[in-house]
Amino acid sequence: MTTVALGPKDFKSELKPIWCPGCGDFGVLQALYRALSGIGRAPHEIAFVSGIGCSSRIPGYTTAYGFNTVHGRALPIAQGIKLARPELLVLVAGGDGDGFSIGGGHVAHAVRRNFDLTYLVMDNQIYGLTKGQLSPTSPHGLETATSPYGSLEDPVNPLAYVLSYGAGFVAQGTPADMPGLAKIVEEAIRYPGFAFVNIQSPCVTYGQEVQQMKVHKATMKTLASVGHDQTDRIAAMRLAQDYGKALYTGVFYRNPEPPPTFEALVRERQTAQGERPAREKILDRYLQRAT
Amino acid sequence: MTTVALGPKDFKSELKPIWCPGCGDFGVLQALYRALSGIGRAPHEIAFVSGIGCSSRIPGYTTAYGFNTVHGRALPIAQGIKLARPELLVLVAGGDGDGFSIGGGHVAHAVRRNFDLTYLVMDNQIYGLTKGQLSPTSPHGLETATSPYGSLEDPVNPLAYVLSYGAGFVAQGTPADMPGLAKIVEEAIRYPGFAFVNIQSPCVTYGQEVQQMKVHKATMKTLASVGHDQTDRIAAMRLAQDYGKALYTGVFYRNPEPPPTFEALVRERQTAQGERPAREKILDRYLQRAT
Amino acid sequence: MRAWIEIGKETGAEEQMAEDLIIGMAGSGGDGIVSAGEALVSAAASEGFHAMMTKSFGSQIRGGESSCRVRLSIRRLHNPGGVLDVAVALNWEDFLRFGAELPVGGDTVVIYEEATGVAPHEIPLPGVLPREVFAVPIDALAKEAMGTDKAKTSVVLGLLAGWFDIAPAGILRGMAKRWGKKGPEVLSGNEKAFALGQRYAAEHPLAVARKLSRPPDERVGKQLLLDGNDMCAAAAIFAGCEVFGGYPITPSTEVMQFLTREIWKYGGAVLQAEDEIASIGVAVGASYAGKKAMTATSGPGMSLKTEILGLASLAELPLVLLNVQRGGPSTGSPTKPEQSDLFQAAFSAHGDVLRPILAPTTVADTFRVTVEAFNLAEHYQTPVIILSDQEIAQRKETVEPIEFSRFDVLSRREPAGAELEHYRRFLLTESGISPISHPGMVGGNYLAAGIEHNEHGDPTVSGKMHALMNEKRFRKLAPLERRHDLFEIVGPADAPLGLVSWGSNAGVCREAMELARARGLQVKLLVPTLIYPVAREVYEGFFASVEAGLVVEQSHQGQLYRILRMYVDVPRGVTSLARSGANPFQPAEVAAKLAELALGLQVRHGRQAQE
Amino acid sequence: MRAWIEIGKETGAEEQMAEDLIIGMAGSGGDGIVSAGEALVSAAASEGFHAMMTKSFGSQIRGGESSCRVRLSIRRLHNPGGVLDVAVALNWEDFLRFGAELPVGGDTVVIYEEATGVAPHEIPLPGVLPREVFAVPIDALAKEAMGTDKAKTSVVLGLLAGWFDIAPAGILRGMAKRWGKKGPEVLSGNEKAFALGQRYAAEHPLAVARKLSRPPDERVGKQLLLDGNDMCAAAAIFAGCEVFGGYPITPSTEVMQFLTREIWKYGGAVLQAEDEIASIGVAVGASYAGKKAMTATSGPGMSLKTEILGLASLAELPLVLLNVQRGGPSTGSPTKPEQSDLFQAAFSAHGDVLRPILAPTTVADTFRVTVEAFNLAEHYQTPVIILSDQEIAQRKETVEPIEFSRFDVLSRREPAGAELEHYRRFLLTESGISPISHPGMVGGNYLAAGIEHNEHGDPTVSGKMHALMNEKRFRKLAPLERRHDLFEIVGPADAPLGLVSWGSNAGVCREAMELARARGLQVKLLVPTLIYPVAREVYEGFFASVEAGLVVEQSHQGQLYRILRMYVDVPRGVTSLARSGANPFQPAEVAAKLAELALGLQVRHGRQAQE
Ligand SMILES: Cc1ncc(C[n+]2csc(CCOP(=O)(O)OP(=O)(O)O)c2C)c(N)n1
Ligand SMILES: Cc1ncc(C[n+]2csc(CCOP(=O)(O)OP(=O)(O)O)c2C)c(N)n1
Ligand code: SF4
Ligand code: SF4
Ligand SMILES: [Mg+2]
Ligand SMILES: [Mg+2]
Repeated sequence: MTTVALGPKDFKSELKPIWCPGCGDFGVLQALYRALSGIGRAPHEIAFVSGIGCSSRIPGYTTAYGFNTVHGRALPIAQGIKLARPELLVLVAGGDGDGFSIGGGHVAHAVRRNFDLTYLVMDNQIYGLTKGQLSPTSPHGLETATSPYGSLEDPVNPLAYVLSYGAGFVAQGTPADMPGLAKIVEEAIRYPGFAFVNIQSPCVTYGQEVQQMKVHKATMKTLASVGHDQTDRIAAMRLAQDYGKALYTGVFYRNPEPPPTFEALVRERQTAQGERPAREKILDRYLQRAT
Repeated sequence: MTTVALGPKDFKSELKPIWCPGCGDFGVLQALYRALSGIGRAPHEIAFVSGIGCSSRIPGYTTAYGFNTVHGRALPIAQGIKLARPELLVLVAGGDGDGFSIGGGHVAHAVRRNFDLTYLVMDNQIYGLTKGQLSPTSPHGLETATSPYGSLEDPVNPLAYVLSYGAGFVAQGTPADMPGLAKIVEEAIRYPGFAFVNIQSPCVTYGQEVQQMKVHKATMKTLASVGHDQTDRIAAMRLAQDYGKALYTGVFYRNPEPPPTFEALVRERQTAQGERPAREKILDRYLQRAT
Repeated sequence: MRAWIEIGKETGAEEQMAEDLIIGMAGSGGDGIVSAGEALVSAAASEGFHAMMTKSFGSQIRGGESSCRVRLSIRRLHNPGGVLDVAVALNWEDFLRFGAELPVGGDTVVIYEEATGVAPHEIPLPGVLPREVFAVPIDALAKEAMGTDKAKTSVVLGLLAGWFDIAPAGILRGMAKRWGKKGPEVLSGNEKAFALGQRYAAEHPLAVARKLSRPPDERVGKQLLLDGNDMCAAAAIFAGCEVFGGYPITPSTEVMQFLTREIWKYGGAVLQAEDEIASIGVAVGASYAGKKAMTATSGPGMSLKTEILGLASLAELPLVLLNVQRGGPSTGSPTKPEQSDLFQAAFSAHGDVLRPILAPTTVADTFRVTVEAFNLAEHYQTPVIILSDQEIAQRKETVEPIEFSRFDVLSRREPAGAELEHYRRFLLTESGISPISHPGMVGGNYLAAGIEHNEHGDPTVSGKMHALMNEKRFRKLAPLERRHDLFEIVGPADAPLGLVSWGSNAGVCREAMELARARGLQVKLLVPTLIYPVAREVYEGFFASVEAGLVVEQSHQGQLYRILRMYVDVPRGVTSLARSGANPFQPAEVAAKLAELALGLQVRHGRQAQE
Repeated sequence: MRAWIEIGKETGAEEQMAEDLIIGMAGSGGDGIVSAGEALVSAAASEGFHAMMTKSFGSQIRGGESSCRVRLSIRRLHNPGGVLDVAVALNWEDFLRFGAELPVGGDTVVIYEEATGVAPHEIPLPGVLPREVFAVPIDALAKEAMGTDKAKTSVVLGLLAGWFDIAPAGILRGMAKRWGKKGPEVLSGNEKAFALGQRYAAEHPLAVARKLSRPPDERVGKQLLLDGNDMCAAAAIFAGCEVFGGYPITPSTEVMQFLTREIWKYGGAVLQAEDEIASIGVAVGASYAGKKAMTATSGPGMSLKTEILGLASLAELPLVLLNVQRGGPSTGSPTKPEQSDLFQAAFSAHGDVLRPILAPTTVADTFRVTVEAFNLAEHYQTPVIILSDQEIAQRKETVEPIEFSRFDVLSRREPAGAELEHYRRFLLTESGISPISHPGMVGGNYLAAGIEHNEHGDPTVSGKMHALMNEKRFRKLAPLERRHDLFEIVGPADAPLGLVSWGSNAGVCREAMELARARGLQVKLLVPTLIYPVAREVYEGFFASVEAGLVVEQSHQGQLYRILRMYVDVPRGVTSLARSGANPFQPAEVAAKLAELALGLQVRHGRQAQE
């Protein structure tokens, strides 16, 4: 692991984002560049994994190793990377649909395994890339391309879910406060274990009126300003219930005593097995000795 | 909907269970027969859906319409049945692996849609049918066929998860108290909305010592006995944290004001669309009139 | 088939009447080039033209390049055509991005934005210099009409109406409808832009004027105009579909979007599930419950649906699954058409499985094919896959009004009377079809399962029973191979040249065949609606006279060709003409290949070609 | 090949020496019939016999019926054999449940539990009355020895050792190992039971005594004994696999179970994921990170892995995927073998995809095939599927010690030096193989994606680039078709009769061929290790002399036969001999079909058969 002095621009690739002008994901990208420049890991030491969606395009806009995988499967693939090369900094990103609809089944398991991953969800409460269908975080009643008369179901609550899965780091941000978001992302990366940041990232083309940058600017409230204690999981749970009603930014929960990561336990197990035998010994136990 | 007087035996099919002698699932089956006889719906009005696993064999042992589907997909299939025929009583059952590992991604969505389904998970903290591998509810450190040196991850907490998904009915039982379990299952069926019962059903062949019937009998504690208020979601959440430590039985949470079910909203929408047009009208809007 | 009819000689005027006109336009997302195409095509449709429009985009959601291709004709259209008659470029960069999708030839009339600063003789088209090139101040005219560049679309429409006499009245009616809502200023601004465009055309006549022939009056106001996805959804409702389980994916999402607007009226419901596995699960559940059910997706979703698709086959549940093919593998090219999911459709589930695959060839055809899919699914208690593709699904096409009475709608065979006394769900009947009950039916109770079962549905490990049930599941579909009505053969029965094509490419081959026959080649064409199982008899009959030929399709591997070989002794002279998606075949190209084959035959036979 | 050598005539004693002995045993789960088989086979293996054992169970986890088939020989074994030489039934109900899996003939020595109360001439075997039938008080002897029926297994072993002289010393050694741990009483009780069994046999001699010939001394103590799943896992470690992503499923779970015991020692790791999608995701992630990775499953899991499998193809990531085939479709028959997932292996992913498929034919062969799979995956940067089946995976077999030095272990070609200056991950090289970097490598940074890409890995919607990349992905695998070493041809090159078979059925065909040739038929056999892509050249060479023949496999559709037809002009006389799983082919049956074919040829040629 090399530590180098890098600026935000060192993480910017030559690929031009194809997001709609004004899309919140631009701000997320800026925040990420900034956060990474604070971390000090070189781009080649970073693996940046995503699913499919507008938001999932983000790895390509960085100079890191990127893997724009398939819809909903970024987390398992990221875990494979981390298992293979624990020395890498592994980031995961995607949309609300990618993460909590099709990919929803992987979140709990990524959390409970506790790999040192940072998972950024760009939550715009809509399916952007496919042009405006219902997303799992779309509020009840929302009219979209697939709910012309309003949605019939209650939304997912990403914050509450991930907290109840036992994650060690759960935060929320918005590109409406880019520097604040950059700080949150940096903290998430620094947390030694699974870290989740829900980013309220407006979709200017298909998103709701109330989910636009202007509204965010007017309504967002830092958790610090409401006197929240980051180490209080119960209080975090309570505040998380306001998802969709209030826009809190900052860290909901940070485990003050991070438990060992999965990769640390793996390393321990490998070491416990003692010296590496020759691969040719692998069949020895099957020898049918006559004595 | 016919209401008829039926006894437990009316729900018992001719198929002989192939569970290991002493398996907890026998008790679950008995409890179910009993609960159903209290409900009064005829077997042909019941659709009983399961995934794959020892526990998922259960529909075949009843006289209801059964659908032993594929691993982890019982909930979506059950929702399809309920959507097609809301008048049916639809039961869903399966194992801890079926429900919270491979099927884990479907649970949150079934809950938030709030179909009137009853979901029974026979949680034995192990993969029974495949002969003793790690399950998502296996405790950290458990040695199994796939974790000979102990598991490295924290277990899933079915009770806490389903509560945080916002379910209207969450309970737990054990066949060690069969009549108690029957009552809980009956209540779950009667709840008008998504109801979840986690059943601690011992696997005598691959299960842990501490998860056997005898131990259950000695350690189980009814929620009533600890003075729990079924309508208190926060208290339920707190008690649910003891999953894996204490064996509470009874109803953790029952929404005193059940919201409308998905099928009710669908019916409402269908009605709101007014009189049924002739199917031949379906293309009218595409006519390119010259005026 | 295209033809410029030279009428100048007779009238003395330098003018051609066109029976068929292909217009390609490209610009960047905000330019409204696709709206222009839509206005054009619906105006033309209302005036009785046969019309077809395809769109193509870059990968941006907004902005980025976009294009459309509009084909208008007084004759029935089978495909969006090859080389453009008219090309409109709002800027060259975007236009060029579409490459082979917008081919320009020497006869193409090229119209482009003057503000690009490119001189007419320097337009950046590789290898061609069209004879008629117009640099038009489109932007300036729009600003003149409206004060902003918002009316560019209307200027373009005016130019096209002016030069080619395309449905000006219809266009104006469409503009009134579209812009009227936005207030009188907007409408009049656009009308003015349209007029400026027309005037510009009048003032800059073509060297050889080309006017579009008019369709007969009785066609006016009688056509439908829609795309394949809407047609499929409409047909599903007509066929009695009551439950749709879906998950958005390009280019199939519009099917769900249509149904979620309409299905409630018919007592049905749509559920947008959390993923494709759940969405097929919902459909299978509904089918088990006795209702007609459907799911729709594209490649990646197909891959996810594989497991439950196998369950539906084993549990013998009716189900219609639409795959709107796009470029693969993996995420591939989501906005481009390809025909490369055929192998998957036929073979994706594990174990020995057979399920029918149908493919529509046009938007109109999609109605028939969808109704047939439901009928087969219900009658044979099997999943049926409809393999559409991005082109058919998203292209708009004029369609004659549908005679609904011509379509039978079938339902599954339920058990009754004595059959319910000792009901055996999987009764080994001679036909292989066993009466199917559903929850709610007294006496029909049974266990459905993915585990191999005996006649009652009870699980079994017996190899003998497994063999019997496999045999039953294949036997019941055997009659399909004799469904000659699911194949269309065009051309002389004894032709030595044969073409086979399917899906959207069949339309290209229809035109190719007409071209070839016009040149005197003896060709026939086979277009299967039933793609799989392979109807041996039909193909053997078709190939009997064929000495050389082509199986034409849009996939790298030539998947239909390979699948035919599995079951049919394809004549050696019949080869695969196949290439990857978004590199469309042109009728002329296929016709040229046929001519080559004919030459080869002559050489082989050592005698002169037949007339 | 089996043969009773009649030596009675020479020695004067009524005795036969057997070179090969097939014993089938069945009982209910608690009876320990499978442990008996295991004891037998490991005793025999340690004494130098070639040995093979298959197990078969009902669907119960515990209790229910269970059976095993043990084959011992002084010659190399290729399959578990057909009709039993010895049948042991602890009760008839359970025995009969196995039907064709335990076929009894007139020469079979039948041993059964006397307490069943069935008279020897009334044993319930349909259509056969074996000449030698013994009702033995097995239960009573066990109780006599131990006081309980726990020692039934040892009685059975005693009987077999007594009657057939099978490795008594080895059995006793095994018993000491197994029971010694449980204390001296348990051991001596079992020893006594064994002795009682032997004595019973001595007191009730066979009408024609049959003793098993002994293998040469130099084989003693030199063999390995293991099953295909363990062999595959061991080979994966040898080949350098460092990450395994898995999810339990019968009959593949033992691969994960082996690795999770062993892999840590070699610096690797196993992750049991939440489902099959995640497990292949983990493997693909690890491969992207530059490590050799693997996943294993059976049919239903394969179906779920489809989407990410396609991603690995498009992103050109090495990956080994083991499918231990069981009876399909859907959940099917999880504990039974079948070869019906070949279509799926070849064609499941959407889009145009090509990935190599390899199939082992025996446990020993599984080593070579697995190492080859890793080599192909790494060299060609592609997923490779190993198609094993329940029989190979779970049968135990003696294997000669492996000469590890004979195996090359390949790794992927990484970029270096100048290649990293303007690194292009998907460089369009002549071979189609582009150097591949991984995170952590300076200068190798690129974007991997499921979206179609250009040479740099950047997303593209260009149809032209898509065609180039498809072409590259197929081109790189073209050399595979010339890998003659991945095909075994046995028999005379000019034989007019040809057999093709694969996987576990290849062993049946080997023996069938020997039988047929012993009867003077001119037959050759082709066994492919590389199942797909189809190596046209190899098959055309093989078929050149073939006028009639069979492609033998265990699937309803005859999937290999169909796939061969796709790419090869299979001679008309070569047909498919195929049937559903758990209805195993017998060597004699295949040989008889060959004889029929030979007759057909003679008729056709209108002349006498060749010698
Ligand atoms: C398996 C699969 N299903 C569906 C799709 C189509 N699809 C692409 S992105 C997407 C959802 C996008 O929504 P989200 O994840 O919220 O990302 P956003 O575009 O809003 O950033 C869908 C359904 C796909 N590519 N693959
Ligand atoms: C797609 C798929 N993956 C894996 C399996 C194998 N399998 C069958 S049951 C099972 C898990 C059983 O555990 P659980 O759900 O807890 O049920 P139990 O047997 O313990 O009652 C597994 C992994 C399968 N049948 N299908
Ligand atoms: S559609 Fe929405 S999420 Fe996608 S790029 Fe545009 S604004 Fe952003
Ligand atoms: S293995 Fe366990 S869960 Fe399965 S039947 Fe036996 S005791 Fe029950
Ligand atoms: Mg979104
Ligand atoms: Mg379990």
